[in-house]
Amino acid sequence: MKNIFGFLISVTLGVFIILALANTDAFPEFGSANTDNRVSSQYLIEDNVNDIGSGNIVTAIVVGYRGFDTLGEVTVLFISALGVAFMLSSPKQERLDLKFRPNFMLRVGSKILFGIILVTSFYIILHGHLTPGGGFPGGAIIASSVLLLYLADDKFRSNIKSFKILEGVAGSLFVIIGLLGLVLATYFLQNFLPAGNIGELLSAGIIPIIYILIGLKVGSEIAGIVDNFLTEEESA
Amino acid sequence: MIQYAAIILFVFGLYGLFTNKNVIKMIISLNVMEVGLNIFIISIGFNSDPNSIAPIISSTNQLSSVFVDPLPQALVLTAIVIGVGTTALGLAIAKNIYKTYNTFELDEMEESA
Amino acid sequence: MSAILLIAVPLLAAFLSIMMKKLSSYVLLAVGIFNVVLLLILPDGFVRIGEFNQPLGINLLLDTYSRIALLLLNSLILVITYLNLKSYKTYGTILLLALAGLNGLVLTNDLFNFFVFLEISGIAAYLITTSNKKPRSTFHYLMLGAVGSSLFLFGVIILYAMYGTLNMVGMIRLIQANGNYKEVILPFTLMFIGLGVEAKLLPFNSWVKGVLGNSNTLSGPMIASVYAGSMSFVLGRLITNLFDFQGSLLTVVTIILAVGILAGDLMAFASTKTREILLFSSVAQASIIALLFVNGIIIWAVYLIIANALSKTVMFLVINKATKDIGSDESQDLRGLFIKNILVGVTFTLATLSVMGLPLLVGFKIKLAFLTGLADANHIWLIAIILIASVIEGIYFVRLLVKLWYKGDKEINVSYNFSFKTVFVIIALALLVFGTYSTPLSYLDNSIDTVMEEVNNG
Amino acid sequence: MTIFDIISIVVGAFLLVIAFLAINSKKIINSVLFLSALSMLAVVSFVLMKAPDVAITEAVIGSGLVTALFVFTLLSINRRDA
Repeated sequence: MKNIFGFLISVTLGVFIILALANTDAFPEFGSANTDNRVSSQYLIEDNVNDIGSGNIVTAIVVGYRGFDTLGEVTVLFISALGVAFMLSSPKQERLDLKFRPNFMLRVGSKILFGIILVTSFYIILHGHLTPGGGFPGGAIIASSVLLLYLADDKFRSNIKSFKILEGVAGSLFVIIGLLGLVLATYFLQNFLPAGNIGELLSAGIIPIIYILIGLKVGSEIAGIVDNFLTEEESA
Repeated sequence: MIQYAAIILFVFGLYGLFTNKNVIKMIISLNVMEVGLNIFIISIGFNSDPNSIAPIISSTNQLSSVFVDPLPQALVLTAIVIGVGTTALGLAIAKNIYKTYNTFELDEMEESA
Repeated sequence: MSAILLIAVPLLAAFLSIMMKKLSSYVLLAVGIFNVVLLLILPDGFVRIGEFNQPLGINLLLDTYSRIALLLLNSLILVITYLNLKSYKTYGTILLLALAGLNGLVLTNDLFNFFVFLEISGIAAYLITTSNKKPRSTFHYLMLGAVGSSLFLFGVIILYAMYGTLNMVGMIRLIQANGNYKEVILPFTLMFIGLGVEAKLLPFNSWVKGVLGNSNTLSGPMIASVYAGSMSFVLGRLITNLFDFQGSLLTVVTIILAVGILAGDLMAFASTKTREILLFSSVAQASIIALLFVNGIIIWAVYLIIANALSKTVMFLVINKATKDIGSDESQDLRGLFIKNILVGVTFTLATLSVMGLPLLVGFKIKLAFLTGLADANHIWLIAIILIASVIEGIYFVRLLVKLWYKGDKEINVSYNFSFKTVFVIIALALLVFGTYSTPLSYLDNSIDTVMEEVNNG
Repeated sequence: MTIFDIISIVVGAFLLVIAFLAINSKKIINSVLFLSALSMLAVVSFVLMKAPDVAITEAVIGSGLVTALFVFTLLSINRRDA
């Protein structure tokens, strides 16, 4: 009974916010957001798009114009993975013996599926600046392929040391590319490679390189988190 | 309609966070709130006239066509992964809480100083 | 040599330090020194990131206001890390990220980037509080912090939908041009609540009691002085430039803050645990600082933040070290703490007196100045509330000092090593010197925050 | 009432119903499943609002990894009760 009452309170508060937004004429109606009086009108201008060279404008914004947000974003995931490892890990880790035993189909099927999922994730990362997708979903798909291996066989332990090093190297390479921008060109994270023409794989300067690094970093971090959740310290 | 649902989802997640006493339920309401917020961010960039398309330039759609606002999509990409970071941290702390207090209910945990 | 190095170098050090775990604390010291030196030679002005100017890309703004904030932050983190070098060796990477997050928070001029750095420094703070070994209070802090930053993001997105830009200077220009304050009340309240959680303002700071209540020599000073100081600086910049409260919102915010001052001091008065007394007094101070920013007294609020951060560092270090050695922080168990270490007692007393605002210490000069500032803006009842609060504050601090100085029944042996003592003496001397010879305080004035200048000549 | 409006009303209603169930269901495992259903509905609404990038990311992270983390936490808890 109390929950229904709570639901009504939140609905009334939500309706109050909706009405407050509705009668502020500066706030556009749902669906009538024209980009002319917004900053994104400049993202869609002909010469800006050619100057960045990335087909997918959202990727151009995420890594090109607002690359500093993405650096902050990668740091958030880095510190979460660090926190999870800090709290859950201990020197001697061994797999959680869950009541779930992978049957034969799962064990064989996952070996095949693992390759396919990995290839799709590389496809999504590499074409981040041409088609939807990019570093974040690509990295998450790599992590889900590692997760599949964990589910397929309950003694599997991925090599955590190599994930840590991959994560550290990819992160510091990202910052080093930024610093290169500062040293070679005049600003941090500036695009010092030629932008090329839109639609080609080798276009948009440092954006694909950064997205590959982000994909590897996100993949290794979430795989590390998955490993921390599926193991516990030696119960001996 | 989706924008109104998103705002109510956000407020409902907020409400769920304050009334639930179970640690995992609180993390779930936090996620509900963040899903609502993400849908709201995308909804302010949406352009409902039929020939507006996703902001990707390829051989088919050139620059002349009407585009949906690309900036909120860039923001939501970041907000989703921040949500995952906070949830993973919350769950790790929940496992620690379970190890020390052996229960998920906040009021059942004896107030150990 | 641009201001971006203040953020990029700690990040690079953090990413590299996970590969060599043992060196991370020493890397942190090197990066801290590098930041402080860099801060002394950096020019003022905007710093672009990725060759795009204001509305398209993200800019950092380094002016006297943020330079003072960064100097306070970096030097305090340097000192706290040096003092905790041996006992908290594994926290090097987390502290590096906290340093990068807080530097970014103070420097950035873009609202969404502000949200991202709010998350980074928030998560770093949750991990620092895990050193308290109390997962329940860390969880409470995590939940409230996540809710706070989501509310802040909700407010920022509504502002973006209305004005179409995420850049603070451009946003202020559009809000002034638009002129209709009724529209921005909802986003500003959401953003103020979101930041209120981190800045420990009263109705949203239920996490403070758990986190600081059982803090240690690392998490106590870090949360109570470094995070509180940076949050107050950042909240101040937003209040004076973006929010500049008017009409009904102004009265509501003033009432919340006034209640926060009184309630904070009353709760400190009522509690017997020394750490609780300190944390409630910093809650009251945070509300006073926010109140000063709301009334436009910027420079004295800045000095109050600095004086508070320094004296709270001393007080929390003294009490937390004593609690670690004795085991409980009840004021009864700490009786006669200062009998064997007179020097530490003297510096603790000076810091407490400065927070109370007694003459001969810098706290008095600041309190006198901001009370006259409030009087000019004839907020008489605000002055009354602050005076009542300082009377209550005087009572519970003196009661605490009496307990700590005079011998109790038990014999207490708490030792402070040499580096602790040097830090205490330096801070106490600074409080004394600036208290008596206070002309350098008048060199700066409200013009140190140049965001409004950028808006006008934009 | 174009097709789009009908679909968006249906999706909006579903969102609210599943959020209500996710928060108020008795057993935790049910609310985790409802949360994953909520992420899938969010993916549908992102696709409706022409945001393909975000839809892919939310699909992989929202219903994929976040649900997996919740389930692992609950599994490690049940094992200890038994």
